[in-house]
Amino acid sequence: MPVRQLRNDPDEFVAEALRGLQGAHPELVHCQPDPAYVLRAQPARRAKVALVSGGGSGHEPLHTGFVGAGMLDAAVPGAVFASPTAFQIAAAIRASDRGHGVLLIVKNYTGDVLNFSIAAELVADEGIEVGTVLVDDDLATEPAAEGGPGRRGTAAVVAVEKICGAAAERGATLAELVALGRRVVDSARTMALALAACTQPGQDRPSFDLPADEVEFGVGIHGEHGVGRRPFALARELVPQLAEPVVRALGLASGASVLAIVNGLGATHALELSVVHQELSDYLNGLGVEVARSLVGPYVTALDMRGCSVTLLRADAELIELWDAPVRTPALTW
Amino acid sequence: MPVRQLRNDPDEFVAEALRGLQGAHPELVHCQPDPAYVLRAQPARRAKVALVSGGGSGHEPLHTGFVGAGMLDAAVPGAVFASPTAFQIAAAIRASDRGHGVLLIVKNYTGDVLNFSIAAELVADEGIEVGTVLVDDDLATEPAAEGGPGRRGTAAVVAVEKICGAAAERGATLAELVALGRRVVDSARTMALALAACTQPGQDRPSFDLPADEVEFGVGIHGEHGVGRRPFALARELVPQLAEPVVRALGLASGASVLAIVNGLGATHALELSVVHQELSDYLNGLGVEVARSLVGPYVTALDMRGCSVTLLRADAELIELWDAPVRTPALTW
Amino acid sequence: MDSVTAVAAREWISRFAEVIDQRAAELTELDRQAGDGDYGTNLRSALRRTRTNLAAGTEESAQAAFTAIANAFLHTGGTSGPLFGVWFREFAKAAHTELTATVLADAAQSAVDIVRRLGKAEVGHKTMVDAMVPAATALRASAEAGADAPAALAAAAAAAHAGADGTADQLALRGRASYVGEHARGVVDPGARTVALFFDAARPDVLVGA
Amino acid sequence: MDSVTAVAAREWISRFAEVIDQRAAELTELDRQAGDGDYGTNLRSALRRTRTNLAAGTEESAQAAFTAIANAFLHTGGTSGPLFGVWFREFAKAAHTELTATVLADAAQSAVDIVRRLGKAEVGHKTMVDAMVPAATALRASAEAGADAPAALAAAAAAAHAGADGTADQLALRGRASYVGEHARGVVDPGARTVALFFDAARPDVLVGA
Ligand SMILES: Nc1ncnc2c1ncn2[C@@H]1O[C@H](COP(=O)(O)OP(=O)(O)O)[C@@H](O)[C@H]1O
Ligand SMILES: Nc1ncnc2c1ncn2[C@@H]1O[C@H](COP(=O)(O)OP(=O)(O)O)[C@@H](O)[C@H]1O
Ligand SMILES: [Mg+2]
Ligand SMILES: [Mg+2]
Ligand SMILES: [Mg+2]
Ligand SMILES: [Mg+2]
Repeated sequence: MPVRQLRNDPDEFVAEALRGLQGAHPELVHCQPDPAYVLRAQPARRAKVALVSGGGSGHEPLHTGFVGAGMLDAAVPGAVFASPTAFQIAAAIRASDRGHGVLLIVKNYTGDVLNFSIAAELVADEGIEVGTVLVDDDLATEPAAEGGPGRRGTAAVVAVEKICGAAAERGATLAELVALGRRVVDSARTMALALAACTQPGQDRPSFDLPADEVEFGVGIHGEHGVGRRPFALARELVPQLAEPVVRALGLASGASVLAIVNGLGATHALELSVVHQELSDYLNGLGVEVARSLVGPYVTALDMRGCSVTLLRADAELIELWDAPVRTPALTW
Repeated sequence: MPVRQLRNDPDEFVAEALRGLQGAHPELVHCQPDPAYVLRAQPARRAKVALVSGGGSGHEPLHTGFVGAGMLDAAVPGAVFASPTAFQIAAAIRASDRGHGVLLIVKNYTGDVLNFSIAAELVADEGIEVGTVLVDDDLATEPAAEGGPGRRGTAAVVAVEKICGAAAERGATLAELVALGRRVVDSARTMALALAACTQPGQDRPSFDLPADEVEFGVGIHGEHGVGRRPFALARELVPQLAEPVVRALGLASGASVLAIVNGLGATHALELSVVHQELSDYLNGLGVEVARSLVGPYVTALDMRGCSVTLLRADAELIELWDAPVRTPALTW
Repeated sequence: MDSVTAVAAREWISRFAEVIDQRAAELTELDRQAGDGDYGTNLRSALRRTRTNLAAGTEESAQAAFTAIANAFLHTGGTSGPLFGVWFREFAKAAHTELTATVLADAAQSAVDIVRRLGKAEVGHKTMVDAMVPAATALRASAEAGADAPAALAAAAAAAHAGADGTADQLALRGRASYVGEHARGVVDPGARTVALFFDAARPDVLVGA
Repeated sequence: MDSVTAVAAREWISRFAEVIDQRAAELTELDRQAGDGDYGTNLRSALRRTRTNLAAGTEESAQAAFTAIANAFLHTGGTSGPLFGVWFREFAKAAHTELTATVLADAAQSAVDIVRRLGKAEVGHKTMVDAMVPAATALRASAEAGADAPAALAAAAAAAHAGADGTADQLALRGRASYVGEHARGVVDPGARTVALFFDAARPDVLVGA
């Protein structure tokens, strides 16, 4: 059966959703229609480095749901799975710069990298100082010897936005934020699997088909094929398959402490994500790795994909403190 | 293709998810394994009337995600789509009573009503004062002349838990909370539709099949058939079909003010819910009805059902103030 | 054998658990068509608990066997859990004395009365009550006609199946099936069928073979 | 007609937009198999914007027509948006003078250079570059052989199609197709095919008929 969505014209999907977001959170965000970007409803109380992120839509609440005190100053949504334009990004940078420079948080995709760097060139000509953190946490795309675009940016971007957001709020400089963001990226890796692919608005079938007894391993967040198929199995078998390469890549050993993100890819139920978190904790505890903080929920989605990603971030006192700092956005508040 | 879940034994699904919930929010909730119920990690600072709710699982974040300051004191989860037992409920009541009585918030389903009333009898014998608010907001089940179990309890329960939770925190008595809860229920109605049914853990097909060009109108939150089929259409046509009967049932006219809940039934993407909210606002504004507050997201789910419900609550200054009061739970924080 | 002995009661309940295990999918399918599709899961978990209770019990009496199944259902939740729980508990209460046809008839009557009081369902509402009432009536008639327990139970089974069959034509007025209107038409109520299968499980070979 | 006139440039671009509308689903399907399946959507939205720009433009020149399509793509986002945007912009820049075969060859060369610089893709990486490079080479060779613009463009189209066809056998090293490894094998790169369709749209009847 073709998958349907609650929407109008697919070409208006993102624009209408932005109006809905603003209507639901008028006290938190202000959505600019054309060029489209999302700002805080109230700019940060004191002038500070502004944080701007963005990318294709379809990953909500990322990034628009993370605009607000303690996190982003602006988010720039493209069409579904398509990078925003350099003009949109440049407009958002201009609107959020308070004279202390702008940190661009960019997931590593050709389109995003292209458009953010063109935008950076445009605003640099106008005298706005920009720094960039490229997020590339997805282990499934660990570059092979022959080269390629490198690891994709996935759920670790939430940690970068939260942690750099907290530091910016405390007055960190642009250079400090670039260094901090890169440290978070270096400390974080992700692995994901799908039980079912997603369907793009206006299309009548999922981006790939899976046999009933297999899962797609190493998927990204755009419905593309993963790096291989594995037998479908119980959570207690699948979760260690996600966690093990992440633990290995980060060199986590007994005594280490991590921040864990169990991320739903869109159509995964909260009960399932809780079970995944439980299996992840058991697995890590078995290795002597402590889960210092957890974030469990659909934070970086791939439309209606079924499945989850597991992100681990090697934690230390500074990162935990910044993670715990207050945040007030449509999708993350504490 | 059979629908799979990330889980282990279906019989352990809820118990394992509770462990995961506690692991993800150790500072907020404490999950008791057997009999299973969820308490606040820190009991309310001052003794107050305790709020206890519960029901079948599969609706997460309801109710377990709403345990915390400003909302519930305890939640009692049954198996998926099955009421908890009277013994579980009685144990949760005992654990949360602070000598000021316990408010039971019960969705109107035979099993829940049965088990909560048996539990109330059990603890009454022990001298615990209990009051009950029965939530029956679902217009699709508006009783016909010949009788029946009455309207189902659906997303309005979130408003009852939030608003009574805030009042309890301010020291309202049990009698006052019962009256307040009933007032919220009387002021709220809901209508839902599904684009695709859900699949129960361990089963290999959805609870009903829909032709590609129809939606199931008037569904509840247990995957049961709705009250009829309607043509699939754009959001701007479907949303007024949901809102119109709610507006009529509440007698909303120009000048009225409402709290709107746009609830995702499980597998509905955030972009879609934003579009639904936008269409709902447009429709209500067209009638001269003001949307004073909104809650948009998957709050009362039906496993992986695709679709949404629209709840309107006639708002006044008191209800809005209680709605705005601080809350700190795994799924709702402001 | 005139009455149901301790061993026979245990066999009867074990046989019931076996039958339900075999037919859980079919009963769930009925609940899927006119309910929420968890009936088989609820039932299997109650019967798993019943087996555990039976195994744990030290006392060998008909009362202990019925108490094991009653408590198992009371610990199950859902709608059917507490209702079957209180229903079986009436049989447990009655089993302090020998389970003759007359004692079974009395127990079935007080059992269906408490189910009706709690669930507010009457015959024709398409629930378990549609099998419980005719079963109680058949037990009473058999007892009054001087039948022994196995014969009375066989009559109860036949009456309960007929009652369950009759639910197919009904529109539901209680339980989740009442939400789906005409979709419930043609679907036998799984709770009613379960009642019939329970009396079925008291087949003479089970009772006598014990 | 030796060079591409203002009217012809406009016809060429309109014809390209038409062809893409007809083939959007097919191009999307290629992106679905080896990418994220939004290519047709991105492209159609760029071409809708192109039509709007063309309609809004008052000036009737080849430069205006190419600027219309360049700006439309730059306002599209995605990966293909900015890359096609900068690519078309080189043709727009060149079109301040008459679009002879030599001028077109120069423009195609600087256009592919900027795409390679921004996207860091080379021939063989399974991207639009695999069609852009042979098209530029063919234009150059035709110009040097003294061909007129329509003939040179026809040669470019043939070379671009051959380049696009060749991407089918490749594993991708750039773009989202590089994430899916062997799944991309056998799938023609939609960006490369689009380049070929663009030169195709400069069919003699389009250029001359104008
Ligand atoms: N009010 C009622 N009185 C008696 N039996 C009922 C009532 N409502 C439902 N039932 C019985 O309960 C059965 C369904 O049980 P179950 O699936 O456990 O309940 P739930 O609807 O909570 O999922 C029905 O087949 C019917 O026989
Ligand atoms: N690094 C690159 N350099 C040149 N072209 C590229 C590059 N990466 C991708 N492409 C082209 O972009 C096309 C895909 O465009 P589009 O679907 O808009 O991008 P996205 O991958 O952002 O969804 C590919 O078919 C390919 O021709
Ligand atoms: Mg894309
Ligand atoms: Mg149920
Ligand atoms: Mg049921
Ligand atoms: Mg694409």
